[in-house]
Amino acid sequence: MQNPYLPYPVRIDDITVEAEDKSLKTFTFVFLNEGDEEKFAYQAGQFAELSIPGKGEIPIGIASSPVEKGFVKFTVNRAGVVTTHLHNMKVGDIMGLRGPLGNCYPWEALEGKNVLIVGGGFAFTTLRSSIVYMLDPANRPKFGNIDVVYGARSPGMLLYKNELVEWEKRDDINMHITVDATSDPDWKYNVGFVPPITEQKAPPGGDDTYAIVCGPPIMIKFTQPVLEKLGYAHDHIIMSLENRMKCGFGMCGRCGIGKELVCKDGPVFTLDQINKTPREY
Amino acid sequence: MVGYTEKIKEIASRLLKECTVDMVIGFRKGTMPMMNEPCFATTPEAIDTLVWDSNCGINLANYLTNRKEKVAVIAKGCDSRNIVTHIIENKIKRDQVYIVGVPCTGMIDKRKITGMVAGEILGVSETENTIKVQTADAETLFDKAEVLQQNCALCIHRNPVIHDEMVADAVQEQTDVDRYADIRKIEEMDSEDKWRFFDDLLSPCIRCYACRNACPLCYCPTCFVDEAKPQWVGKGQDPVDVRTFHFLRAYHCAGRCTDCGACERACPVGINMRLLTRKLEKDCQEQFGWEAGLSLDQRPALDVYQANDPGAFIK
Amino acid sequence: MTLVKIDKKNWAEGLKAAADAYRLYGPVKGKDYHQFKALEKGETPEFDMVNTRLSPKALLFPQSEEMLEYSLDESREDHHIMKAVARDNTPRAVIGIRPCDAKSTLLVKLNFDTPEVKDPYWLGAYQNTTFIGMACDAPLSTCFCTTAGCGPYHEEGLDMLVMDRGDAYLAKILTDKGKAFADAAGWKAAADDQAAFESGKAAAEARMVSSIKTDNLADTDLLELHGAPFWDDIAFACLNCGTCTFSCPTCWCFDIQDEVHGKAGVRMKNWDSCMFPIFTVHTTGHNPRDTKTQRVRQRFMHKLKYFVDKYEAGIMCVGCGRCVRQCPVNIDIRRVSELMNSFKPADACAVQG
Amino acid sequence: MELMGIEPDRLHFSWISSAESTKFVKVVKEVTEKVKAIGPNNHFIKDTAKVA
Repeated sequence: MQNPYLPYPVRIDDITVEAEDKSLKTFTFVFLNEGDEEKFAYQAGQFAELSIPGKGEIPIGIASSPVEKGFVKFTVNRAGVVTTHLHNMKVGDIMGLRGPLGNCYPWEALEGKNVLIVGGGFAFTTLRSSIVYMLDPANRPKFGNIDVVYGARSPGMLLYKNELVEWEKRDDINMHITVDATSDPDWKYNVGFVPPITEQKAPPGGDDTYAIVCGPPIMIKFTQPVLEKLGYAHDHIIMSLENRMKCGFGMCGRCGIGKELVCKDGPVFTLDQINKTPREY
Repeated sequence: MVGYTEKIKEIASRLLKECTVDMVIGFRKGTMPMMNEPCFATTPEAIDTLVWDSNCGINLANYLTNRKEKVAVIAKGCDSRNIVTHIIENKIKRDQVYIVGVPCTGMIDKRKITGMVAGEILGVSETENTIKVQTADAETLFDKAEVLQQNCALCIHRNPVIHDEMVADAVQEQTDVDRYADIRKIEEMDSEDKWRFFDDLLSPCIRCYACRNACPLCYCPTCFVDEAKPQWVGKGQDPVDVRTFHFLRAYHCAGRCTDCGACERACPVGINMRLLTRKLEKDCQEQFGWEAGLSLDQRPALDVYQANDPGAFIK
Repeated sequence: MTLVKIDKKNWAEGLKAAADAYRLYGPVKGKDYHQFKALEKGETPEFDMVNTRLSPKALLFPQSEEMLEYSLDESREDHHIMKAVARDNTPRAVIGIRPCDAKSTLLVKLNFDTPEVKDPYWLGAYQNTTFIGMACDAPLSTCFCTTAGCGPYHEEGLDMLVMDRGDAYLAKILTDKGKAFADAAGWKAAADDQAAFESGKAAAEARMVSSIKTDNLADTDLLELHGAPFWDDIAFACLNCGTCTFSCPTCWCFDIQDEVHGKAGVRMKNWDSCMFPIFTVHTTGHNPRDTKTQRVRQRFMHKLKYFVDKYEAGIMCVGCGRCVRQCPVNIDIRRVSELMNSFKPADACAVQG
Repeated sequence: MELMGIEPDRLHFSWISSAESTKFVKVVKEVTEKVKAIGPNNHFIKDTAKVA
């Protein structure tokens, strides 16, 4: 019987500071044991438990993409006991990784469709995973237009800046990068909150267009009416939820929203599904 | 206390009708013998369910804090002392709470009675001084004095110390009560025996925290056992962690505890944690002449410095 | 299915023989109540009880259980690498579990033994355990098993059901595991007294005085029930202690914690409770179930609605009555169930407007 | 602490000004002597985890 509580041992291979205030770091892990990477086969939208012996575990969305091999990446905000400790760890340190957990974005349903991605702040991680997955030459033909609205508080708080620049240059993805405010005179992208930028730039909804929304609660709250206005039906709005989690596979009981468990039945739900649950997240 | 129920309903109904308060907090009849359930009443129907008898042991001061409405509360002597403590500690304003005082002749000890009769107790009724217990095969009559909760048997403040209105005339206070015979016994033990005594006392604990949550003093937004940054106490069942919880909780209540007995009453496994809180109560009384919750004008003993505070232990 | 008769004189002896092959557990009276524990050599379970104070769920799901261990000593090759803690997987038997508690293991199994993931700790313990049930001839006034998908002679979850016939026990062997235990105990005297079970069952069921109704729960709209007007009234008295959830045989929620002693660490599973605010609080401080009412509602909705909808296996309650008897403020699941089952969403609208 | 079963000689209170170096030395000496006399307190040590 496989022990779902037992993490794969991993080594920290690289640490990148993502945000100007150093609150966000991206950790690249490599598996210590041969074969574990194959067992950790995941899809964009899933998460994993970063497991630090002596400290505990923390559920984090997987930022790397299934099409990237040899490593897995997570971008972690420094907040609680485990993440603070993780931020103090060094390249070469050993820890654990448990997963992949939860469901993924509905890639089968998305095939042949236009995809609008709306992201804010450091919730962009699994969205990055998704974009890299869709832009992979083997996958790109499977999707229609790809639009990305991504906002952060300031230019320095945007994640994956080099990649954003690369994506800007491509013609098979429409990037709409925005910041809440900036004093940088050379800033050449949008200024404004995500919801109004979405309203201005996003394509209209319809049967063939899905929106994936991931961000802080306040952004979600104000983006939802915008998407409705643009004609996105509730079953075409896909969201990723968060709740306090421990086990990550549906047993410990805390992340329940009605009969759904965010860790196992989610974290990805359509707005239509969410509307049928008590809003306890 | 027979007859209090009608009086309480009358008062509650008047207070709501005259809009003196928005809500009355009291007890309704429980679904089991010797159990009443704390409840609130805002409607005539709810007022009609209010009761008072010797099974109202839960401390209603626990239900007063963090409310917006103006509330009336039915308060025994101990409840009233905890309300005083709440007011001193700024948990509630005096003018937000209307205190309906209940002169109390004590609450009965459910566990003790259960242990004294054979078979399941199906019904319990009472008069002023007697308790009648019914099982499937027998009916037993007890003197109420015999079956009081220990804290009630030892109580020397049966009448509310603060009130806006009384349900009945004051009852006679008990005098010549030796409150600390059992504590002295523990004090006389040697260190090893003391350690073993408390290991044994606390061994059934399941850390459900009923004692803490039933306690009106335990209102910290995050209890030290729940803190993660830093984590003070282990969360497992190790006896050291269990002991740390109980002793630290007792210390947090030192000089504030009114010995209302809610902790012991609430405990599902029957631990008498009052052996801890009463030691501290005894110390406060002996060293500082302090009893908690008697006056709105004095801060608790461990909250003030006086030049004559005992200092012999400092070398 | 076989019936065997066990003379009470041979009971202790049989258990002693079985103890060679099984680790035995049973109810034993402590200071003032019965509790399940490992039986010492020669110790017999005590049946002069109605039921144990706490449920026997801890036999499969200990309140604190070490799962993984590791070393933080960097001079060791395997530092920071987690390993499963070794466990004693030899067979064991629980003697004298009540049918309600046995049934509860099947409800808990739905959580720990799923098609996708299996909890090796719970499932390992479950698979190694033989459940010898003791029929319940004197239910309490707070027991309502017969209307909670269970009963005083209920057989689900048991390997053997034993009933007391005065000077002898009559045992019904229900599974191969039960048969193996009877063999190990040397209980072979075949009996042909099926009627005794039938009449014992009928008599015990007739003694049940409490009941609940659950027939409308599945059909009531989840969100309407969640928004029902009675939750504040139900929750008012609640202290948010863990007594109900910790004494409940079907409550399975747990926490995972690390503990380090020097350089050696363990990761363990501890009981947790939906009654506790920190059960759900986010690192940001946001708590999706921040109020007492929300938490009390979660407990009852989980037991009587979410579980019903999710597994279609009835309610997540076996009617043992422990929470009713032990709640310090007398919140009674029978009353809550009545309110929930008789709830008509239309009522709410009428009240509101 | 005493009630819990911690030996009285394990816990000392003293008021020493930063100028009273001799008193400090004296008190520390006294405390260590007394604690050494009682020997180690093992009550608060949790069983270490089973990792060797």
